[in-house]
Amino acid sequence: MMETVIRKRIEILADTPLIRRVTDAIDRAQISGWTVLPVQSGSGRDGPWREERVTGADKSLILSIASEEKAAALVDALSPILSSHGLLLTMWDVEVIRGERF
Amino acid sequence: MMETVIRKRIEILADTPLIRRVTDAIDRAQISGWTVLPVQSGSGRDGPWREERVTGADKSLILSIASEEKAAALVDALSPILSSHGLLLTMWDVEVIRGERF
Amino acid sequence: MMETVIRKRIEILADTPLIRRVTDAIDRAQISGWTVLPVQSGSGRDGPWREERVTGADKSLILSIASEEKAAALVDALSPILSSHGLLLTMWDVEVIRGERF
Amino acid sequence: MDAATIQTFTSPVVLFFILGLFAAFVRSDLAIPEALAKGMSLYLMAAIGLKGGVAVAESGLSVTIATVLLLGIAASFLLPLSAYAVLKGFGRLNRTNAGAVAAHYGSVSVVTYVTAVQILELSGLPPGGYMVAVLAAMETPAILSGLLLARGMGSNSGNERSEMLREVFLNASVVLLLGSFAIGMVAGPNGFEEVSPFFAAGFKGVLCLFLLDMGLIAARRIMSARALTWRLGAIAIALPLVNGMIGVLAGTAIGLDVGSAAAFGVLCASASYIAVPAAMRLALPEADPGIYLTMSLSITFPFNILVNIGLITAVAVALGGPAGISS
Amino acid sequence: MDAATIQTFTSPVVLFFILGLFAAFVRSDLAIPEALAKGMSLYLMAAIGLKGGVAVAESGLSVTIATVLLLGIAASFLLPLSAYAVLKGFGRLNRTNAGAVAAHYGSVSVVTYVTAVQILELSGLPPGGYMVAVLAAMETPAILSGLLLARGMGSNSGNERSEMLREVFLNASVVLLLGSFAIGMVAGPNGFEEVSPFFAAGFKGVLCLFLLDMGLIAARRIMSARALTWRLGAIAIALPLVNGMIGVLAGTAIGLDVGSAAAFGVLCASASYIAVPAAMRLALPEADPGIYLTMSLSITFPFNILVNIGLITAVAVALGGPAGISS
Amino acid sequence: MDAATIQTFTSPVVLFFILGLFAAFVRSDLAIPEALAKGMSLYLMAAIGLKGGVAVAESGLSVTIATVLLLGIAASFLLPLSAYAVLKGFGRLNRTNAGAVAAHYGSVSVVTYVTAVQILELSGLPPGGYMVAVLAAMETPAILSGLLLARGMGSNSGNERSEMLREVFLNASVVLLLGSFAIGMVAGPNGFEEVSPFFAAGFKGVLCLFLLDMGLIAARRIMSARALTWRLGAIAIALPLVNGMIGVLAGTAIGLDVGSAAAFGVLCASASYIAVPAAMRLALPEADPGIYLTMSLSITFPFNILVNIGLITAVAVALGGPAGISS
Ligand SMILES: Nc1ncnc2c1ncn2[C@@H]1O[C@H](COP(=O)(O)O)[C@@H](O)[C@H]1O
Ligand SMILES: Nc1ncnc2c1ncn2[C@@H]1O[C@H](COP(=O)(O)O)[C@@H](O)[C@H]1O
Ligand SMILES: Nc1ncnc2c1ncn2[C@@H]1O[C@H](COP(=O)(O)O)[C@@H](O)[C@H]1O
Ligand code: NA
Ligand code: NA
Ligand code: NA
Repeated sequence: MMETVIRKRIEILADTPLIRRVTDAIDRAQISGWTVLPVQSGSGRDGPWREERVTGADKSLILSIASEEKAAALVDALSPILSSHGLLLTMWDVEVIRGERF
Repeated sequence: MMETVIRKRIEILADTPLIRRVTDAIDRAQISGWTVLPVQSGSGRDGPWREERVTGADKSLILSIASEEKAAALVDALSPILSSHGLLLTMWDVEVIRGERF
Repeated sequence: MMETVIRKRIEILADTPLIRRVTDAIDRAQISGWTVLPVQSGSGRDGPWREERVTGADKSLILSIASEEKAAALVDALSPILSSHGLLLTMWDVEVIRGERF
Repeated sequence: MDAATIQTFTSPVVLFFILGLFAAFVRSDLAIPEALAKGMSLYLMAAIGLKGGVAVAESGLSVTIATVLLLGIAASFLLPLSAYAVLKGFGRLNRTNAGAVAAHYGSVSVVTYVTAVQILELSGLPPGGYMVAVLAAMETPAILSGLLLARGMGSNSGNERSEMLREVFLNASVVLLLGSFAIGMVAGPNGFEEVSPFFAAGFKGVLCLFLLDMGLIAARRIMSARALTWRLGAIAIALPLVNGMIGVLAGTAIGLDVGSAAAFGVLCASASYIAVPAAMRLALPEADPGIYLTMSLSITFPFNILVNIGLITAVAVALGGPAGISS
Repeated sequence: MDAATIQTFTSPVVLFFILGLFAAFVRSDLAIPEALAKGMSLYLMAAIGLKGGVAVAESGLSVTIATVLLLGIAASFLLPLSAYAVLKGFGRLNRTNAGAVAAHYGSVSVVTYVTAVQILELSGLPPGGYMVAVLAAMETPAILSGLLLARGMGSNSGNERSEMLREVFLNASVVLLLGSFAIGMVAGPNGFEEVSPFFAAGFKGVLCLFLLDMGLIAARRIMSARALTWRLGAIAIALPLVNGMIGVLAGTAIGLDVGSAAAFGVLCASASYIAVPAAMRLALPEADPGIYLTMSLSITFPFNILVNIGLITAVAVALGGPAGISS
Repeated sequence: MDAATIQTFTSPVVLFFILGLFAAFVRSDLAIPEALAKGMSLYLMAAIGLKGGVAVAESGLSVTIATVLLLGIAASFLLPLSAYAVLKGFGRLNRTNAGAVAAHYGSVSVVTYVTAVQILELSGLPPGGYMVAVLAAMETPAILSGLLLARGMGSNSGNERSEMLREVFLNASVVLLLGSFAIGMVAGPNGFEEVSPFFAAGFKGVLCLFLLDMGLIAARRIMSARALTWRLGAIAIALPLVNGMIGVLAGTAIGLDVGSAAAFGVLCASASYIAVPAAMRLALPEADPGIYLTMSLSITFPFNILVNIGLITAVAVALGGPAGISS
């Protein structure tokens, strides 16, 4: 089997208007890239929502693969807006192929 | 780096008409929320399918973050329909920021 | 709680025109199935892109659950195109319910 | 009928369906984004609902309408019984799958109906506007009777059953069809005029693209079908033939005009592939979509569009004769 | 006014909105794919922008236009002040939420405006084409004044503020409205003719489906609202009433014709649910969307569509009298 | 030509393209949902296919048609050769990238063609309906010749190559264009009449919104382009100029009327940004989309829409003279 390296996979759920702010932070943390996935609906403390792009009330999921240090730097960079803007951030270890890039 | 806590990330792939049944179970398990992602196509024992919302034949991915106990309770609550309704449930440990809520 | 087994969760980000090539490899590796999720935008070495299906420039995320051996076989099967076609492959261990199938 | 057949095969509506089938069979990657397909299906339902309501606002309600509504509900409830017998016997399905498939054949396909209306109008036999209400009324009784066949009475908890009923009777297409029908009745011809460039003039073009998509979906599904036997394939052709004849006869018997009798025959002949599959996922998850969707969508639907609508029209004309044409 | 009210409730446009409300209240699963809803909202903005521009190309620019533009900008900037006072006092909101809600009521709703134009045209009182430019001009000043109210001057870093301003002034709807308005002015009636089957003839039908969706969204939101008090509900009805009257009076005072004065009243009465919520997510994330979206979308929007447009029209007619009608 | 230029810049179709470019350059967040954009592109292809087929059904097939078809195939196969030489020499691209870019310039852009038809029709020079078949025929030969240039013969396994060929010749746009063309020929003017409110009347409006989106995409891409040199930028303007002239000359030489010769020039000048990029992802993944998409979509496409269509028309008129106009 090909060689793999261990990296952090970070997933951030954010209001769609905030995506740019999050991806700018990823770029500034010198992480090699990011990928945004659409989200259809959800529910949290404010009750349920559907994907209502018409009202800008929808969310997106931003996913990024980074080394442990860069991931930590990203979390620190985002910390001021994590609570205030209601971001949901999870991360875990993954094996990556072609991992040198990350 | 900000403090993180370990939580379970549960992802359930289900027929779209079944979403409500799954999210009701999540709410009943007193988990703080859930998020639904769209799915485009897939293949399993019944062969391939595409996202054919026209026939209601599509699927969605429901994702929820919960403590280990609540996750276990959810799995138990879903167990009667897991096999009968062909749900695909995976879960793993993740680090969460602002994890007190979950 | 219901019994779970440990399996690999493999996620592959690929150009949409390449999906068939990846899923064919999954089928050949005798993995029981796969699921494709849409992707909205991203950024990598070539700079940012948006979901521009009009130009075929979009990507998709292919997710598959498999046993460790089958996952390794899949990675080997994909290795010739992993770098040349710019696939991003991550994998990690997950607990699966009804895991006998995988 | 000859003329109707020719018109069927030179109408862009049907030709786009054939193009869809063809493109899928040669494995082209042609595909309609599903948000758009969903939108077109909502548009088609809103448009026929509106037009039906306007027509009834003009013609007024009559005793015939009540009769054909009742007949439709009865057909939707009863046609699954014979289907179930055939599916279990000749088709060798188990109880669950037989009940699930039977429900599809009692219910109706909106697009089959809409295509039939196009063809009937081209032949100078437009069905009555109230047939849209019949269409809506026929969508759901079959679901109940299919579930009864598959599971008998009382297998569900009362709570689950009441939730199920609500979902069935308030499913999107029933609400949209009946809602637009009511709007058409309230707004009347004057109100409709404002929106007719969108809902009337654009209708056939949208139907073309929608049928292109249906052709793609139907052909792709059958190409990847695994669970289909020749017995089931034969049933998927026999049922629309027989149900269509029953419908035309019954419709003519209660005194419908030729176009409406033919439309009623098409409703009986058609098999659902939207409301019923969704309900089956919820209520009969053990049933195999590889069977019921493939039969209704990939065999019965094309058969109805390409052959059976023409047959049913011919029979309705033969039965209704000149008298029917006058109404 | 009576006639206008009746026309309101027999117009398919309004009836589809009611159907949407109804379908959501009975918990039907009817839903418009959001890509389509987004597309329809872009279409509506492009279409009214174009039509407004063509109208101005025909009528030429006048001093009235400059006056009403300034009046609109002033209204958008100032109406949040009174709203803020009421929201903090009677409504018991904190500063952040009061500022966020106030911004919504100073800004405007494109669809409310468009629906009002339909109803005014049916009543023979079409507003001037330049009102589209007023609509665009009123979208954003309220955002600034709402932010000032919520946070005072200078709480943001200069960098963040300039980014914020860019996003506010170049948000999609402002660019599309003003851009199509400019295209309409350049292309003129001749250029518009080529595209009028799409942008003019289809308009009301698209508006029907869009309002169906808005009805669904508005009703679903209020059914799951948690943070709404009766005080806020009352304010969400009082503000459009009062702001609408202010708008009609001011519009009549500066000499607008009846239709344009009514349209200006509707702009003042309407509350944003697209541009402003998006801006609030960025600039006032602590504010609760459960409050501002529910008020503007689920209470004020339906109230305006179903009741207030009729009222405002009646007042405009009463004020403008025969003189107004002549213009 | 002067008149054509003015018409270009007062046509809403082109103005919406400019609005899209503008909105992206000022970094507005305006965006068309991509499901809708995809849908519009399918609609445009179905509509021009249909109209072309109907036109040929009316005019009949002639020897000219066969000649221009062969000429188109030859051009698509041969134009990449000169492009490749320039791209490798002056452009300093490696073999893979030069071959990939060359394939784009041999193939065609449906939307450039469609926009040219609008402008030609406004100038009273509608091209023949059969040009749609030429458009479809020119899509794919360039892919083969680009691959041969990039990789030489036989570098692929036979299996992979046959799969590749199938994908290229059955790609969505070829199937849809030729399929609708065939439908138009079968249905003829009568069959087309039923669907013409949708496919004919709505056409220019849809093209407006689609070009708005193309403007947004083209401008956003160039703003984030990293790999583009001034040499490549110059080539992306020189190639459509030269290829366009070659096309007009060849078209006039084989006796096409002025409108068709101009249309053929536009086909030669245009560069693909749909079928070819998708094929390159599969067959030449090492080639850099940052180069080929930016050149074809962000430079050549706007240059063709805003400048080159006008130039080519002028040359065709000059060459064809009064004789050409008569046909
Ligand atoms: N570190 C990363 N994390 C998440 N997604 C990435 C990352 N790097 C690249 N991508 C995705 O992979 C695509 C191709 O990347 P690249 O191969 O670097 O051009 C990008 O457009 C992103 O969508
Ligand atoms: N426990 C959870 N698991 C998954 N998604 C969640 C969870 N809690 C919240 N969310 C998502 O985060 C969004 C905002 O949550 P909240 O900040 O609680 O309003 C919700 O609408 C959900 O989409
Ligand atoms: N091994 C797998 N990995 C990822 N997704 C799967 C897998 N097996 C099945 N699926 C998904 O689950 C759906 C239902 O599978 P099945 O229950 O086998 O028919 C499929 O259509 C796939 O979308
Ligand atoms: Na039936
Ligand atoms: Na306002
Ligand atoms: Na070319």
